Amino acid sequence: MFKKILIANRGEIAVRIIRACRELGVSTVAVYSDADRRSLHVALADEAYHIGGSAPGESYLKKENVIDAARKSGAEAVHPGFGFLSENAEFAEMCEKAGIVFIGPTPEAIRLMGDKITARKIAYDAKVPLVPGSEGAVSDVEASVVAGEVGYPLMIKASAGGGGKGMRLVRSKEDFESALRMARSEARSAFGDESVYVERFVEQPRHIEIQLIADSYGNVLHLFERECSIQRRHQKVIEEAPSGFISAKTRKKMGDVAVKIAKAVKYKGAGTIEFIMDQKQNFYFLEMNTRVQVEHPVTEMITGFDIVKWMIRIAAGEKLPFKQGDIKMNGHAVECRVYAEDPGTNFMPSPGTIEYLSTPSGPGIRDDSAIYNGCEITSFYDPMLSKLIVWADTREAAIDKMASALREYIVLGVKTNIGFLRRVMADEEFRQCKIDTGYIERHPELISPGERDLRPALIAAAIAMENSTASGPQSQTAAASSWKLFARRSGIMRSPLA
Amino acid sequence: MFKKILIANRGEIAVRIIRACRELGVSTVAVYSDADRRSLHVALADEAYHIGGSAPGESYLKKENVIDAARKSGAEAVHPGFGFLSENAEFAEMCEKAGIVFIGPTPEAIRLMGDKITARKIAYDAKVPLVPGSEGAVSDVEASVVAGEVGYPLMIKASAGGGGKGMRLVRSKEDFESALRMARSEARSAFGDESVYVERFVEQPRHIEIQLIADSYGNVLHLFERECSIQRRHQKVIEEAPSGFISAKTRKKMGDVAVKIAKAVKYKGAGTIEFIMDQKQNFYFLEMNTRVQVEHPVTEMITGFDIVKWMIRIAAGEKLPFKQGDIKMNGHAVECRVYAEDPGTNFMPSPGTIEYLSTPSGPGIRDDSAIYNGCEITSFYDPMLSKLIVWADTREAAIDKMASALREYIVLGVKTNIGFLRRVMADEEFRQCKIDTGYIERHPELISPGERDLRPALIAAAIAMENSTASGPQSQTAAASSWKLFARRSGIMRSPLA
Amino acid sequence: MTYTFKLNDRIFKITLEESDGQIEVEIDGEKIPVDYKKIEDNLYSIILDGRSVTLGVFKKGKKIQVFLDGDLYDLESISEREQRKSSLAASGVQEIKAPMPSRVVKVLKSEGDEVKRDEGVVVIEAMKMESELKSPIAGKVRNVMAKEGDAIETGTVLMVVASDTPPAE
Amino acid sequence: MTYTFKLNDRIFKITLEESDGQIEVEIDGEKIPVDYKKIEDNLYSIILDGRSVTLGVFKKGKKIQVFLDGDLYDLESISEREQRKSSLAASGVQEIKAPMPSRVVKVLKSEGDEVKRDEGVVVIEAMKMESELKSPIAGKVRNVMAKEGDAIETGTVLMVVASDTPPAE
Repeated sequence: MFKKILIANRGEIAVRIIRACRELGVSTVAVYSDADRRSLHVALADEAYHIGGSAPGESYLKKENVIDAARKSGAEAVHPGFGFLSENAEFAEMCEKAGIVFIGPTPEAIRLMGDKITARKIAYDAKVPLVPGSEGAVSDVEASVVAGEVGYPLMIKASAGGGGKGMRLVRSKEDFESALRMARSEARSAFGDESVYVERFVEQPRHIEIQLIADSYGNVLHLFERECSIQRRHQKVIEEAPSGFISAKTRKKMGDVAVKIAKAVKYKGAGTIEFIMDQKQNFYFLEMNTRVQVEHPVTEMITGFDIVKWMIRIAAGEKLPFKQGDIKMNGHAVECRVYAEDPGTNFMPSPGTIEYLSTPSGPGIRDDSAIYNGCEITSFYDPMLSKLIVWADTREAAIDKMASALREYIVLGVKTNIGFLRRVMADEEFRQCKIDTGYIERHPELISPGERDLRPALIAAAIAMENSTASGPQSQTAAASSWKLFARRSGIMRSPLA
Repeated sequence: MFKKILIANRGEIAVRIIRACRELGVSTVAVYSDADRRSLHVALADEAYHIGGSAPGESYLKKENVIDAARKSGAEAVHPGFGFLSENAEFAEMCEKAGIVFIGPTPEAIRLMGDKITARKIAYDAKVPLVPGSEGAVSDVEASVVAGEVGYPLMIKASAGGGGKGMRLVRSKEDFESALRMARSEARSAFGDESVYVERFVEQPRHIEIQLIADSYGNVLHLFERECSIQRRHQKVIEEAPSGFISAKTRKKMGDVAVKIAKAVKYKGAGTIEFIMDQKQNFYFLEMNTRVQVEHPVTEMITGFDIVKWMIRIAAGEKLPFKQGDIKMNGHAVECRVYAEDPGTNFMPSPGTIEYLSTPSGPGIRDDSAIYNGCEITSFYDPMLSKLIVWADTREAAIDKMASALREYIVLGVKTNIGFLRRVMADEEFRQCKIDTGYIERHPELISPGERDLRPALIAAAIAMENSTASGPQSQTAAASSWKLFARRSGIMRSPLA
Repeated sequence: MTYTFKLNDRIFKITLEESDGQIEVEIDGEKIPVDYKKIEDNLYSIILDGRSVTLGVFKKGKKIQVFLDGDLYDLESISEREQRKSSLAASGVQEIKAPMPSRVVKVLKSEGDEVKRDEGVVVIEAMKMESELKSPIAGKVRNVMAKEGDAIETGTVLMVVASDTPPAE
Repeated sequence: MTYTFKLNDRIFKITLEESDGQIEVEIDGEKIPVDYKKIEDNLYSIILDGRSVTLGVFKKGKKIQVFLDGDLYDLESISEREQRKSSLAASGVQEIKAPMPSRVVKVLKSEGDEVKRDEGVVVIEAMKMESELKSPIAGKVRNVMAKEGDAIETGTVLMVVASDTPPAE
């Protein structure tokens, strides 16, 4: 095992990795930007080195600075976390050259899976399903042939496209010809290029992914799936393991093809194969993430397998002592990403200072975060405050637990999506697992709390005003006289205000 | 299921029960004493009622006040937690009479197991091993007969005894007669009564207990054992599940006899049979606790079984849907009780105000507590601040995780045993599971940190002094110039101070 | 003492009286006894007729953030005079400002364009996400300062919108 | 500025200098550059030559609690004069006081009894536990105020112990 590891990241994932290292008896080295001197990952690490300015490009993305810090501290390995340099093949190579172990796959594997076209080719060769359609641009004749193969509904998309221009959803054969004409014409006027391709339209798509772990000896295991269909702005908000939707048979099929892809590129370390799935459990390869994923904890909760620790062990040359059959699923885990954002204004980030923080705890509750009372959420980095993860024996119980845990979450100073998350947990469609990537857009009623009894808020505000004057009721004792008042009054507090 | 439950307790167990209720969709009613108006259980409950003065006898032990609050709030059931009224048969009866469900066993079962002599008789009838010895006082002749049966080493104890007077440890037959003479003479002069009894001396005893859960339909399951051998002042400090010491065979035997005892008294709800065990895995019945136990979380962590929720479900008339064979053990859990106490002065309680608090979190870590920044630890109640519980796949990994978690625990304002706990986690004997109830006394070197580099503490203290003057370095920026300084100096910080 | 709070477009009045160490509040003509205790500096516990409510409260000048049941409410304590003024805020001239350091991705409206209330007018990017800034009033775009690609600071005025009707007096 | 701290019986001197926004401290004649930042009000981060140390610090007047690596250190900032006085504290007359509201369970020493340093003299019970109070000095019991069964408050003097040797000057 390594003696010292540098964590080339910040925020909760840096903290997560530091904790894993400590438990393995490994010393930790943090790096930090100007904005992060007071950050928790610096406070928790054994050593800390400043690597530059607040903008990621001036620090966390500066490969040389990270390598310098590793050299200075004598770290034998670097864990890149996610984002920043985690999928940067060049950085992985620089580490190798500097004699520092990059905790992740080979630069070669990062490169292969980092290129979408190559990755699709690898998946295709491994007989992994891709969204059916034409490979690249097609003529009118080819288009109608492919359409016949793909079936309806399908999408016609401009090759040069983006932003919905030159894109047409076709629901039946009758509409195909006219839709193709319109798509070409729109593409021509929008991009000056009328080439289009044809692809099956996945209705109400779900995002389901397979967690992989592979050692350097050719052993590749999958740790079942995660469902990450609840998204806003194409970013995951709520993740679960296992999916409440797929069958054991589908699970096995997905796991098997995911392992195949990893074997095709001699993958090592932790990785994830992302799939899109329709409501009939047909699934199609999207991409591979060659790093640890934000939502890895839900997999850890249902398998008891510590993904981050195993990434480190594997990088240190250890062999996986398990076979696929040894990995068991138990219960259900849900993760909510708590963001500093305002759901009311299309989930716009809400940077600022955390003026007060109270986080949930108790049985089956895990809060992976790097925030604290008084910390600053700057606009330099991601606005994710914390990942709240719960485990319970069933999906229903896990959702109930999450709902209960969210009740203990209090954040002042920045807006958060906590209220929104609470409403999702109470929503019938979510509870029945009727979810897809359009869920949030389909449920604008969850954005705001609607009418509720605001009297406690007004009373609190009035007390705060009163307290700020000298004569206020600073800290009234729990007088026995409350008894009388309680007795005198009853049942008057039920009706919502206004 | 109940709609509303009153929690007749305070502190972390009240919070634990409130969380369980919330997850079950049950409204919660807190009760509080004068000293507890600001307590977390009041803040987290849906309703809260004041029940009297700060001393337990004026509030939490006042049966009528608790029942009044239940009536007033319309609670259908009362969860007593542990301590206070939890093993009070009369209170359970009063609840029954008031038409309120007491969440626990019948008053009858509480009474039977609450009386030591009756409990021993029940265990004896159920063929559960008792510490071998004479039942009551013996003559010289009887004594030597019993000694022959019991074997050596054995204890001669004064019937009227206490405080070690009239007590003799006998290691071999040759010493028996003279020891008996001396014990009688000591007993006579100390208590005016020379009666003695004879009992096997359990050397290096371990405290091992079996968790039970029983429904109202005669189903009794055991949830394996907990080892609670690390004690100070006869109070548990560190608990584990499973025991790192016993064999699967012993586990099964203990579980079986525990279930027998519970069946003998038609037990329902959660309960614990406590055993004393020698270093050869011989175990003897000590007593039964007819309530939830402080250390229940370690069992929850290795079984995934939520004991508190099941207590509630059982009281609501639900049937256990499991058979013994369905309950599986997985991994290892350790609990540390964090106390406000000073290990340096024989673990004397250290009441006061929590001036600052930082608690651990992350994968596999559970902190059951009711403390917060600014809360008061009064001398009215137990000085336990929190139960820190961890889970990992092996005992070794769990201890490493606990050691790592304890590093994140910071408490200012009151003295705690955190440093002591950290040293236990690092101790070789503890790590090798060479533990018994004399462990703490045997390891005075763990009490204080010994020599360490105190420079950071002195620097921090100096900065605090400087900051309290106007011109101090309030919040120095992480200047790039640090770089130069780091570069200029190296390797000078290694030697411990003085 | 009576306080007037503004929350979005709504005005609330609350009177707080203390006697015998007990607080009584009056809201909407109803008098309610309140058992109040500060748990921490920013955490209040209120017991109303047995019901226990715990709230986060952060006061900065006249602005008070209250965290109630998962949602953050931005209240503002206002005087009688401010109350009259505030009821006019929904008309008049409004500046669209950058809420944080960001980059202008797209300017959706040009000078003279009609805008509806809550219609998106500028798209900015910050923290790796695009956000749409909306017009708080219906009216016409009077000025456009934002240019696509601009790096902007908190408070930079990006656009000015004027309501169709001149502010009433 | 130079500070003198007392920790149990030991005295530490530390000099703190600030220049160019950088702190340099001198302990035991060694100068050390310190990169310091307050994380929260009571949480300090110190980086010494790359080593990151995070400490809890609570100051109340001249008493400073520092939480370092699991243990709480009670430091006291003292002046030169106090330093001289404090070196005599181990001798002289010492009062044994109740550290918290409690009950006297047992008085272990009588007037005139010899006591060793750190020998238990009174047993009290608080928070359901018995605790032994110890004599901070070796000497003779001069007065016994405590009576078994007494309910006592924080600070109640239970016993007075005088050292054998009269306080040096």
